[in-house]
Amino acid sequence: MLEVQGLRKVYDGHGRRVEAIADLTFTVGGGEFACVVGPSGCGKTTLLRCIAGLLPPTSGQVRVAGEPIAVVFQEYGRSLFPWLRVAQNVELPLKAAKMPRAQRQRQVDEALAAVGLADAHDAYPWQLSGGMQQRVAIARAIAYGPSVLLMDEPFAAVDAQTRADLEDLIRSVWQRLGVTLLFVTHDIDESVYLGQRVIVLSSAPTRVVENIVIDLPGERDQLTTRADPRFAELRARIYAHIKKLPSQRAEHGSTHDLSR
Amino acid sequence: MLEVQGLRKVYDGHGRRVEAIADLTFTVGGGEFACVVGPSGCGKTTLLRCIAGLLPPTSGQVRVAGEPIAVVFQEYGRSLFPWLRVAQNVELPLKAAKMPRAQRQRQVDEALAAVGLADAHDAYPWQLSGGMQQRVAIARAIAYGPSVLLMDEPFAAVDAQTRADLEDLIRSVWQRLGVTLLFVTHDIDESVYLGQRVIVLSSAPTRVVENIVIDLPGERDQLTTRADPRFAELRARIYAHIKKLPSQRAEHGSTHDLSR
Amino acid sequence: NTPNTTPGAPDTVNVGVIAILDVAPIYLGKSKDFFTKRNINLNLIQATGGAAIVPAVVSGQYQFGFSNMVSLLIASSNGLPLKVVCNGNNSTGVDGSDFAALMVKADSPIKTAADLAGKTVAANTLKNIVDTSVRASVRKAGGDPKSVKFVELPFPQQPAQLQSGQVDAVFVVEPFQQAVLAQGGRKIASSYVDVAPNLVVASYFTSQQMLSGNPDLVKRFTEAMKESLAYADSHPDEARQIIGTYTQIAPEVIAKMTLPKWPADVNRPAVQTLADLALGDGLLAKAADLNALLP
Amino acid sequence: MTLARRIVTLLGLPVVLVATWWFLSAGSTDFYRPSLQRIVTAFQQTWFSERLVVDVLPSVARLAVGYLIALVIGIALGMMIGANRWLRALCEPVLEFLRAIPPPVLVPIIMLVAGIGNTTKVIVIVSGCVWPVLLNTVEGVRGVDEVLADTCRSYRITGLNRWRHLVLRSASPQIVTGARQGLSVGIILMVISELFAASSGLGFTIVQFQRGFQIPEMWSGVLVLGLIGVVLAQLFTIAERRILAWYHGIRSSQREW
Amino acid sequence: MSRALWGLAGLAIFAALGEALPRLGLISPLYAPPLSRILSLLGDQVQQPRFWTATVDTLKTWALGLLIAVVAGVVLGVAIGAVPVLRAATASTIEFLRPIPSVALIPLVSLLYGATITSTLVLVVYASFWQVLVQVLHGVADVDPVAHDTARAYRLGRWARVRYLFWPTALPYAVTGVRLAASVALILAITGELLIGSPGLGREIGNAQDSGAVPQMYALVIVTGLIGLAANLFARMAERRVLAWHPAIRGEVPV
Ligand SMILES: Nc1ncnc2c1ncn2[C@@H]1O[C@H](COP(=O)(O)OP(=O)(O)OP(=O)(O)O)[C@@H](O)[C@H]1O
Ligand SMILES: Nc1ncnc2c1ncn2[C@@H]1O[C@H](COP(=O)(O)OP(=O)(O)OP(=O)(O)O)[C@@H](O)[C@H]1O
Ligand SMILES: [Mg+2]
Ligand SMILES: [Mg+2]
Repeated sequence: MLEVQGLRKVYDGHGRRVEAIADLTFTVGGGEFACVVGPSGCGKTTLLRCIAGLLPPTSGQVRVAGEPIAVVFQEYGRSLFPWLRVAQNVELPLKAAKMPRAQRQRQVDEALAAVGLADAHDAYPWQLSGGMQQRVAIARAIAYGPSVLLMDEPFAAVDAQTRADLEDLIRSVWQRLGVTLLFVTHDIDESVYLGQRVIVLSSAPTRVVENIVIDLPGERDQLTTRADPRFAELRARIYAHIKKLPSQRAEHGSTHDLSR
Repeated sequence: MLEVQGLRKVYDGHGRRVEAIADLTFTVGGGEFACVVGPSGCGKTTLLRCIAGLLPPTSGQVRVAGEPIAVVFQEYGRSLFPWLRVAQNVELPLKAAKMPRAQRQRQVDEALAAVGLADAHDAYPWQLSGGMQQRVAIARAIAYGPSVLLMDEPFAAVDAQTRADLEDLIRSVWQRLGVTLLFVTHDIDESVYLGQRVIVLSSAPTRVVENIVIDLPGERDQLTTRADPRFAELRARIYAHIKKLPSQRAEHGSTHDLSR
Repeated sequence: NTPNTTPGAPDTVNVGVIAILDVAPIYLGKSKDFFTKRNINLNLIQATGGAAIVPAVVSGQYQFGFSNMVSLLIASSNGLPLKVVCNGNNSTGVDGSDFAALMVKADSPIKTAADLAGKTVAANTLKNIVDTSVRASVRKAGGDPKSVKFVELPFPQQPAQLQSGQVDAVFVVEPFQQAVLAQGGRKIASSYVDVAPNLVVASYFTSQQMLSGNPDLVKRFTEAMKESLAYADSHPDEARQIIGTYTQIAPEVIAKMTLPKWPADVNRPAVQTLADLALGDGLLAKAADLNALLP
Repeated sequence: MTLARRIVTLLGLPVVLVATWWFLSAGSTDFYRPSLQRIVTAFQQTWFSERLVVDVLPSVARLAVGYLIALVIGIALGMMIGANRWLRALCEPVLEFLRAIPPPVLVPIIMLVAGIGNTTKVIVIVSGCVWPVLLNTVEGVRGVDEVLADTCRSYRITGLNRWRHLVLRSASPQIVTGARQGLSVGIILMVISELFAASSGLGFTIVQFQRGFQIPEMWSGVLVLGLIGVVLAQLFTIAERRILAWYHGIRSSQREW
Repeated sequence: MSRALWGLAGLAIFAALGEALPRLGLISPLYAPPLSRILSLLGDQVQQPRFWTATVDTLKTWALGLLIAVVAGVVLGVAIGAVPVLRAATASTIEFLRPIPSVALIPLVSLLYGATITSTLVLVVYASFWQVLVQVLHGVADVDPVAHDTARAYRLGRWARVRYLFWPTALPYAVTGVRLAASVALILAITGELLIGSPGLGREIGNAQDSGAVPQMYALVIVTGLIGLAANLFARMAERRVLAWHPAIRGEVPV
């Protein structure tokens, strides 16, 4: 379980003061898959860093039931250590947690197998394509055996095809591991496709605009789910909240891709 | 006008031989807006570099009627000179072409105004967001007054909202200037939305798979055009050629976003 | 203060020397076992100049050292606890045939040291024995020593710079005297001879601590050194031969060189003259206490 | 950070170190390690006098001239060699060989050619400063971004324009790095050049003090050299901030995000 | 491979010039003897134990000084760099001490230690230490914020962060620092020997100069150049091994 209460974050320094987050309160249940969407610059990354404990909030609280927390960052290229091979990258957090060697090995193997990289153990990250690199980062998170998994726009920089594959990978991982998953994105389609719930943020000063339950079936696939009229409805509803476009237009429920 | 005939490009070196382009032949009429789509690694960048004269073809010919050619690269961050301010970046090619100062100034101002950056003259590129940087690159191309404009996945690295804006910008620029425009992308939606014609490339060994005329109305906008059933049809048709997905499904003409 | 204190075993003694012909006696003495027979295991360490040797002797790294007399006077007047143990080398005392000379180019208009007024003279080190001696020559020849300009230039570079006219005169020692002669240079004065008869150019010294801490070793070293000096002075051919072993001077040059004199005892009046000149030239802040410095 | 804290972080350690030196050396009887107080006194007597004009200024002037010449030669040659792969392969070992020769052993050789005046001293400075500048320029020119190079080609930015607007500017961070290294080498060589054939100058004076056993004066000379080093380094930093404003801008903008 | 051939060709041209210029009388052979003469003298030198003692002395001073400087520079650099408070507090002191030219210490060390290896060693260590330290500091400061966040998010402890994040990030900088330091150290080892008179090739060069033995001096100068060349080759090789993952090494971009 994950609880954010009255979170507020102000960046202050270098003669510049930015209120990245005004006041955020929401809860994500244990084992739930929640997505956070919001326009660029609304403070999604800030929120996630506060939850991960990488950044002290200005005020408010973050409570996370269950440890450990794993994080997957957007910049896979920079979050993998280029001087470590793939398997070593995945192993590192386990090593730091002083896990015995044999168990470590097993968890690394399983995690890499889960993301379809069983034969890339000895490659360096930079020898892999972008999508493969992000899969390594996901494998690292899985292997860590987290009860909470945080992802910050993890697919923003991979190409469309890979992105679809990775989305499905994430859903299957989540279903298998039963972790609490908070997924940050600015892509409305993605949030609807992936989550059980979508938390919609306003642009700065950032607040929760809506908290939509995604009542699509649990079994999803790129073709049928996205073609589902309910999908289009949900997406249009979110869209209306975010964009400053004439809202009646978006509420028609047109199915064109607005988020691109 | 732009004519590519029997183009073939083999990269040979460092003990590795890659036939990036097997045999390409196509023509783009004067003032036409053509898009080239193809899977990643099929040689789109290679093709564009051959056309721009940056790379000698292994065999075959490229004929370009009308000079000069302007190029907009994908990596906006690396194609702008970080040590020059925005206006100086736009001005540099004109200066190199020994254009008189007054005229230079005028063209720079116009171009920057056209991309909505009239007040960013004195900023350095790295002080701008990604989308703004790419707009500077576009302004530079416009100011150069080209008869042929080549663009290599110019929006691959900008976020979705900015991308939509830039797509509209490019169409309006093209309509105003009447240049011959060749636009390379791997995004099928984008190619259909933008071009008058889409040249579809196969994966390696690369050939032209199809040459589709986009018979959408000249006035396009992100909402209505993408909602147009014809748009979905065209997109599905291209999709069927590129993806190895069961083609009957795609041909249903479903409107979900396949390319993502 | 002695590195080796095992009873009965020979004392290892480090001596700082400069690889020039002046120190031939100590090398000769070593090869003649004058030191070993006094139970001294002599270890000769080459350094670039007295300025590097003095501190090493004071700090006890070297037990003895070799340095020119003016450097010792300066050090001593600045309060460094030094003690000369025996003579180093003297000028030959023969005008026109010393191991060092003030020289000019073949076609130079300068005939005597008096003509050096307003001219530039190269000296290997400034504010030391060389410029003081050259001034003495100028004074003796009736010129104005104050108007002579000095430039510091290592000996090896002097012949070439003289030849190219960068300097008007040089003061060189062997083997560079031979080099200047070979290019046609002329001697205009033997400055060391002009300072005083039998001028003490350099000497061997130790520190006061060493003297009080191990007087016996100092005594033995001094004896061996004196024997070496006497031997070298009376066997110039052997001295020439030994020079070839610790320098890289070509044999044909060694054969032609004028050697210095190697008397065993310090010529006190000459040192006094030198000290007075140094004081007059401003090298010394206050008059040197020769009793403290000399044996 | 408040101003007070800034001042403390800036001056804290230096003050502590100087104070430690002052108290540890107070009343020192060691001939070679005089008390800091005596050194400071000697400093005032020695350097606040005509010596500043007679010894310090000429040294610094020679350094400036030699350094500037080294910059010009290093950058010009470096651009040529960096842009030409064959030339680079041809020259690299020779350059590395020449660079490895310690400048002091060259002094006598240079003197044979250039005499004993200022020319030699300037050449000695050039002969040492030029290497870091040259080698860094070569590396910088090699590192020109491909996309930028393509941009220039596609916009027909060629010839002198290309050198000026692309090559020189992209190499400039590396060149500045080299220039900074060159500056410290230059100060070293300024001193070394005065150890041979000099009758004035900072290095000359310090060695005179050493030979004359004027130890506090010598220490004060070492301090003067240190101060010159610091002042020049600061001047360099100011110049660098101007020349590489764009570069530092990029770095700090990346750091913020 | 052809690169190496070009390099050899360059050396050959250089050698030919060294032979031809004095022979043609463009440089006085008295002051710059032809290369063949120098080399034949070098041949004589290498048969003398004295030459080898000197070479070994120089190499010892160089290697020992470099080692001390590198260890001290790396340890201090990582320690200072990884602790922001320390970095802020030491910045001004480092900026002050760094530009003090190492030769300024020559009179000092020769007074304090005399004409011994220690004197030269101090010079070598002082000069090369700053090269390494400053590079390592730059390197640690260059730690990628995302990588740092990753390490913190996965609860890597301080030691693990140093071992797996700070150190690898700083390593390329450190290697550059070592390469720079190696050549500075060699130059100062020989300078020190030449000016202070501590044992080594530098003193032999000084000796040859003092004896007016010009060809011998050149022979020794060539030896120092060759040592520098070898050191650089060696450093490059080491760089290739240690930094196989680094962008600059893993793919050399042709210009
Ligand atoms: N380190 C920082 N210092 C100062 N301001 C910051 C810092 N990081 C972020 N901000 C500001 O906080 C606001 C929110 O930034 P944040 O990165 O959290 O947005 P985001 O929602 O993740 O955006 P995007 O979708 O573009 O990633 C922005 O206005 C940004 O300028
Ligand atoms: N300089 C090069 N040397 C060798 N091979 C190259 C080079 N540049 C590209 N290639 C190869 O040529 C093929 C085509 O590359 P190209 O960059 O043209 O593809 P692309 O269609 O632009 O791909 P993307 O959509 O990912 O940008 C690839 O297999 C690539 O590996
Ligand atoms: Mg973000
Ligand atoms: Mg491409």
